[in-house]
Amino acid sequence: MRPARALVAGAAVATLFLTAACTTDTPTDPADGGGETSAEETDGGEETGGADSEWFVQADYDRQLAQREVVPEGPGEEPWLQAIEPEYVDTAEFASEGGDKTLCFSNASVSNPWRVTGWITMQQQVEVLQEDGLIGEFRVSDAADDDNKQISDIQAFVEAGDCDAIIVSPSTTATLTPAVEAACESGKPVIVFDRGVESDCMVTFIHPIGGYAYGADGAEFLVDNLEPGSKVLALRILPGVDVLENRWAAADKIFSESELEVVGTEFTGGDAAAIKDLVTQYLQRGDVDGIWMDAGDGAVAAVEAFEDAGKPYPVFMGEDEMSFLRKWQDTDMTAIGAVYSNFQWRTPILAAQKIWAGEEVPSEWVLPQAPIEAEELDAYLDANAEMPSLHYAKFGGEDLPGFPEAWTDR
Amino acid sequence: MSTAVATATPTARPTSRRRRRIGSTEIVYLALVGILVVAGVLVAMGGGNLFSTANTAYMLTQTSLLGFVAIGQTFVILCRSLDLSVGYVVALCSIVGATTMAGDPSRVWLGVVAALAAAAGIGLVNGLVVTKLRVNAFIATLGVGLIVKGYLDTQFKGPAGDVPSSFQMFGYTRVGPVPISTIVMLVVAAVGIVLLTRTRQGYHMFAVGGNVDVARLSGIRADRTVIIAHVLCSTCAGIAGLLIAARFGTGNALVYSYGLDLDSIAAVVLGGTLLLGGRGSVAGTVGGVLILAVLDTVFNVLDVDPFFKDVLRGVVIIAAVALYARRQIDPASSRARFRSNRRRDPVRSGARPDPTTTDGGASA
Amino acid sequence: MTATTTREPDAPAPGGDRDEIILRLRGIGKEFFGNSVLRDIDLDVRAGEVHALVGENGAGKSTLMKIIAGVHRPDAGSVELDGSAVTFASPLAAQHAGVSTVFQEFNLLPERSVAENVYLGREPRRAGLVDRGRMHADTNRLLADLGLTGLESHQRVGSLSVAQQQIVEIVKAVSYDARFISMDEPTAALADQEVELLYELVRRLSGRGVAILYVSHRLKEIFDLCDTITVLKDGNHVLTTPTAEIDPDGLVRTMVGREFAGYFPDRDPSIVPGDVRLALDGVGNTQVDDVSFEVRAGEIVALAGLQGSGRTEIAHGIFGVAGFSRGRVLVGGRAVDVRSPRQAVRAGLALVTEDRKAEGLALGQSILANARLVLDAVIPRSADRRARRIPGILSSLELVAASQETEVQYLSGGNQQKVVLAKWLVTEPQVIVLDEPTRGIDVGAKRAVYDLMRELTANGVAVLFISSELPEVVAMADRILVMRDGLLAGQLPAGSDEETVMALATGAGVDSGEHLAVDLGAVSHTDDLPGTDGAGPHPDHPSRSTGPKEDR
Amino acid sequence: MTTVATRRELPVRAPRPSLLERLTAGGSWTVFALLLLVFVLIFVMNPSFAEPSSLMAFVKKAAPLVILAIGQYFVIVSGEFDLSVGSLVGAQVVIAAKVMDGQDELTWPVTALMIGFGLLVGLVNGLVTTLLKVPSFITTLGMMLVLYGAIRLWTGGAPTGALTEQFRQWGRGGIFGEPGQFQVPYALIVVVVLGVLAVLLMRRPFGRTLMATGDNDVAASYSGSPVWWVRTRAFLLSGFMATIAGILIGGYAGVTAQVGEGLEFMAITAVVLGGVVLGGGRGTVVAAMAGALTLEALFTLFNQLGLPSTIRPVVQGVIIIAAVAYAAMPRKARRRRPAVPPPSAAGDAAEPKEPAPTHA
Repeated sequence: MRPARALVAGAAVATLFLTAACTTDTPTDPADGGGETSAEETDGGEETGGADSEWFVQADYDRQLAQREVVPEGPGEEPWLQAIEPEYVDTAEFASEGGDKTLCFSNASVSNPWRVTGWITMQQQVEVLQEDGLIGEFRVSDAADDDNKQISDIQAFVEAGDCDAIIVSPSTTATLTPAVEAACESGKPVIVFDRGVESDCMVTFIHPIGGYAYGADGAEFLVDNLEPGSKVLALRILPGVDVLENRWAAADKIFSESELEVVGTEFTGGDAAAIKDLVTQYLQRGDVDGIWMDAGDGAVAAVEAFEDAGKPYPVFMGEDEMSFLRKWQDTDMTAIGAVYSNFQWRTPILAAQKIWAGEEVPSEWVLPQAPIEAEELDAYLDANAEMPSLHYAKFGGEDLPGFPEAWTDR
Repeated sequence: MSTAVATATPTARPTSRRRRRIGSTEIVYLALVGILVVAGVLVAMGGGNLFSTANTAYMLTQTSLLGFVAIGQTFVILCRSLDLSVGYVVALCSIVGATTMAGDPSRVWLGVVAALAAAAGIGLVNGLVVTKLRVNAFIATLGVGLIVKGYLDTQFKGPAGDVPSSFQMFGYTRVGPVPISTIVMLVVAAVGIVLLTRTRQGYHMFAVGGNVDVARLSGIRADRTVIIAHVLCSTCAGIAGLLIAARFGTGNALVYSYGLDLDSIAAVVLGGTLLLGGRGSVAGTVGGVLILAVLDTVFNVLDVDPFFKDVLRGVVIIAAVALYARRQIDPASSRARFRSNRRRDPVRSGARPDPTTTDGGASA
Repeated sequence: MTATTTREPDAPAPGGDRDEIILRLRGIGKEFFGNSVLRDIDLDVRAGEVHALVGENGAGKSTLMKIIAGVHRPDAGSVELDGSAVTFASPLAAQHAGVSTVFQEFNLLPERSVAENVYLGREPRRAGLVDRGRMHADTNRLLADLGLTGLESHQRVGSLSVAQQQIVEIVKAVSYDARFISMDEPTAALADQEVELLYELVRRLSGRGVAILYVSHRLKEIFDLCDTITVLKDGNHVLTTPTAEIDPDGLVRTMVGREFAGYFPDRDPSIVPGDVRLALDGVGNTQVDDVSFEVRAGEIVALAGLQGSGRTEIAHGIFGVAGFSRGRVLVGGRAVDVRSPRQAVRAGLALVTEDRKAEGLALGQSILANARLVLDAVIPRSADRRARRIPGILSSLELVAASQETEVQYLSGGNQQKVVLAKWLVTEPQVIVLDEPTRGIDVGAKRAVYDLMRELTANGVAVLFISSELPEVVAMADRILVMRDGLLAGQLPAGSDEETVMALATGAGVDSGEHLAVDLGAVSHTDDLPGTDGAGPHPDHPSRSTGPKEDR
Repeated sequence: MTTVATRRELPVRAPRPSLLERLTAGGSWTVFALLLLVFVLIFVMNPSFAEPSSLMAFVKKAAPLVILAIGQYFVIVSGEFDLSVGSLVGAQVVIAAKVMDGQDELTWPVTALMIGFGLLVGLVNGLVTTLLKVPSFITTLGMMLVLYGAIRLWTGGAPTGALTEQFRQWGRGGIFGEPGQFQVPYALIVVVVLGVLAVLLMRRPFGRTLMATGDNDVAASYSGSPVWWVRTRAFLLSGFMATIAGILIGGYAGVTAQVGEGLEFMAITAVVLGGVVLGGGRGTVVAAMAGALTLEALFTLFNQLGLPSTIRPVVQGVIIIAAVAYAAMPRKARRRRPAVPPPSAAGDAAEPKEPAPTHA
């Protein structure tokens, strides 16, 4: 066997010589910054990230919490066009006459309801611009959560060369950086939204305030509404996704500075059955007074666990997902619907419009992100009355022509 | 699964030069060509060009990752084993590689070695559990996969490590439309072909997969062969992990969710290798991978709904294997046809060779 | 070396060291779990000698072979190779020492070529890579040396005939430069015309000075082929004699301790064939053509012929395994279109297949489960009710096992066959097709089968009896149909002699003289279970009693 | 087999083996021991788990997997695989939600529709595997992809609609007593009923034929068993059980996008944990159910231990391998199974004491 294994190894080696030899379109080394923010090894004992993990960056935390208070610039009735503390960049270089533009969009996936909702909104926005004749072709590659495929997708857009703008919704921050930078170098305007990349080469990076704010909204609500010493259970989807890790990091920080006791932090994979089972078991071992979730998926299952166990409703942090909002209304519990603004899916399209028009856009386009509080609940329920249960209240598509059919009957 | 696969037993292998029938591998490539033609036409009708540099590059890039894994998978499947842990190995190796390199170009080699070593280690464990503990490969590799997953989830939160640009070339450089990674994949494939058709080890893999008792009787260390196959399989997955690292510029634990395990098995079977071992080829596997990649590209170019892709993939895989099964039913004799899906085929497959149990039962 | 010389028993042919003793066993004894299965066995096998090892079921042949092959270690005595004592750690070690054993099961990979099989595990290499050119060249040379022109190193073993596969086995053994080869029933799987090929090979080998230990139940072969005969009985060495100094009857007496006469149950004159139960009318498919015959109630019709002459194909056609594409099949006078065994069973047919293990039994399941299988599969509704008869049937067949829950894989061949028979008897078929029902089972079980056939006819069942063993064909059948090349070659009345049958089967009796020698296989073709040889009456092991005593 | 049986009548049952023998015989006892052990540990960790209501909560959670295990058992024992159950469960829940969309009057019609769909999927799996001779591993893998994609294609990516309370009762509710207090969950009743039916079915002719087919399909077909139809029925049963599991899961936790993911591997693991041999012909349905319970109990134990959830896969993997390895450990040579699928009766019986599995 030895020869054969040697051969394999040899192949790998040979490879690398080849690699070294060839000309390359590798993006510039993202080492700077890359190293820091991307996770290094953490010691095995500490398993759930949190405030003292590499996911917590004090500065970002402080900035985001502050941004919640800032009054955003822009039209109030169109939050997807608002921007917080924008630093505008000139886009004259990309300005071009005429319509019938080719807009290319590399989507991480539509593998969860939040993305599905946003994706519909985006398509509706595109249709509007297609009506206007501004956009000719809207070319989409869906990577189905496969970073590797998304890299290829972006490369393909660059190769094709006929994209008038490239929108990227990265599936993972660190891993997409090289590809996005390659896209930037192609000279086409690149728009990144939702999750970011470790680079500022794109024209604009569109995102709501962010994970820290999201996590803090819920955590602060729990702190305010629970007696000191109350027990809080934190339900998380999965480790390793920066957006989610930031949410927990912020919450963890706030909890650790509060009187509340975090009885557990569990990863549920967003699976309702798992969530219900976990909560049920915690209830068997003792009371749980508050639930913090890093995403709304399956929130209802958690609530039901309390019902089925015959326990009083906890103070609950959910999301602006309709199923939860409706449950919230039915049970009239003390709750908050944290929001990771879904309407951000409109913004990239409109940003492209501006860029083509040569209008300046914020280099980092921070969209407002405000949780749904009890008093706003009914309003949002009415506004989304017909919407399916896995729809997100702050999807911001009410004024689009396709409303509501596009969202109701998919 | 067992019996249905066995239908293949009575087909001619390319090994018989005289009155050689067209082998599975040829079929695979014929299918590939067919698909390319159809796809090319479809894309052309859509006003595109499937064979544009961009699309070709895309297509080939898609082959590299799955290619490495599937080539490795071929070895274990040939040995009548199976590896469901490859996805986790890829993830692990992307991280091991990236963290070892830690952005320092001078540590690239170290990273490569470390990653491949880690991979080989896991392959060794797989092999030992399967052979020494006699755990069904399905469960064994599933379990080992879970263990690796647990380690990854615990130790690494998402992306880790930093790959110097010199090594990122492995992921991005292209010679014409052909990515380096694809070339490397083909090199590995070539090595695999040599291994299987020109080395004793390869011969022994066919033997162990064909009939482990015959292999033992001929002095082949069956366990060792299976273990080596698993080591090779994981090592290939390790190379895939390095490719991931090179393309991501960092390692990423979540790679294990890409479904490489089942995809690779599908590709191998698509490539005409028997799921029950004893017959198959790396060349076929590469063909299978190419077929899947072409489909991916076409779906992409034609902007097919991502979910519809899954449907089509599923259908294509089943259909293809069904076609193989068709032609693998031996027309030679009606009895063979009837017996085709038997598990122990006495004489014709030289079954039951345990020397210690020679009974008077005459074979017919 | 030619046939004539091999037939000179006492005076081995001229030529150097032909008397040199290659393998010498002295006082070999072997016990399994306290009961000895071999006692003080001496055996000398000389260069160029073909040495027959015969004995009844449980006599210890297999154990002895396995000791020689290095599978077992002797508890007592010594094995000497070329005068120096040896102990083989494994069959492989023995092979490398020049002592090869050709077991009954083929140790071949059907997917691989002849060369790859012959050199499996020791492929010639150049620069670390397998030297395929040399491997094939060597194989072809070897084949040429042995005068095997029909074979070619590139052929895929799976595409070869059974005989050719058997020969590849032997070639493989030879390729280890074997000085000593023991063969366990090498012809068991071969049709008579194929046997000649093997004879030729064996003679060439002995001609090259290879010592051959030849285990067979077919006395004809023994007398055709062997120079010396050693008889084992119940683990003891009974006799070693030059072939010329003993005749078949004497040999059978020494090994069986029983006269040949009166071995088959007599025909019961009171049974007169009734209505036609099964009629084939010009049936044919890819394998056979234009076959027409009838089987009446209470009649045993034998279907004789060489292997591959289409006998089994007829059975499979009738039973819908591989149905006929032409002609009609009538069961009980009604034309039936049987497309599957299921329909066949429904039509009142039963088929005891020739390949017990592969086609007859679910080895991992219990005796009861197997005996119920047809009922469960075809008539589930009344299965439970009708299954109540099974215990009675099993005991009437004198099946021997610890309990109904015993998995059939732990039964002897004879008892397994009884399970198969029970499985069909419980369905009360009108017509039963027996394909080689006595193959590979011991004397006692064979007798049980013969008795059963008579009993069936007494109950008005029509029996179609396929067999390669002429004595039983001649002794049991009311009529004998002979197949040749997929066609019905002719029909013979009861009591026709074997010569006539064979002549018809081989076609105009071309060199049928070869086949005239009486074949007592029917008597002595016993079931050599290693378990039987090995474990003896070990508690964990029922098949002991399938020994010679069973039919007393 | 304890005596040289020369008597004429066969005893119906083998003489009772010694306790030790029974304890160490076969794979399936391992699972019961493990199950017991895990439960004891849980009780020690958390006595409140022993309370009826806690146990019932556990049952609700475990029921779907147990039922999936039953279905998977039929397929595996017949010598096949069903990888499609996971996405079938998911599909069923989504279908239910979308079609009934919270309208009570649709509850029963939709339930019927789901069962129909489940059977249809099973039928396709079965026919493709048996008639088109596609290895079931591939068939069901393809089906898995098809279902996954088709359902999302149909619902535009995220489940829509809602389940009716009435529908959800099956997985959520129970009889006797109020929600919140002790209740006997419907899930428990469903499991018990299906379990008993499964056991009975395996004692019926169909069960025996299924078993024999998994052991040696050629012999089975020569005995008049319609192998293709026997196996297809196994897949039909699997599809049916997956549907029931879907109904229970949907009832238990409602609709989410992820529902059902990974269940196929859980189910197969459970069955194998129960000592059922991949490749067919061996194992009991009760053991398979016990395997499922053990798996669920393990997860509960992990919680009780407060085991970091990221480490759980490690423990799970180790335990599964260990359990199967133990069951595969050669006690008697004949107990051995080849380490790679499919386990054939062939191979390792090497001891001379081994009664020769006679073979042609």
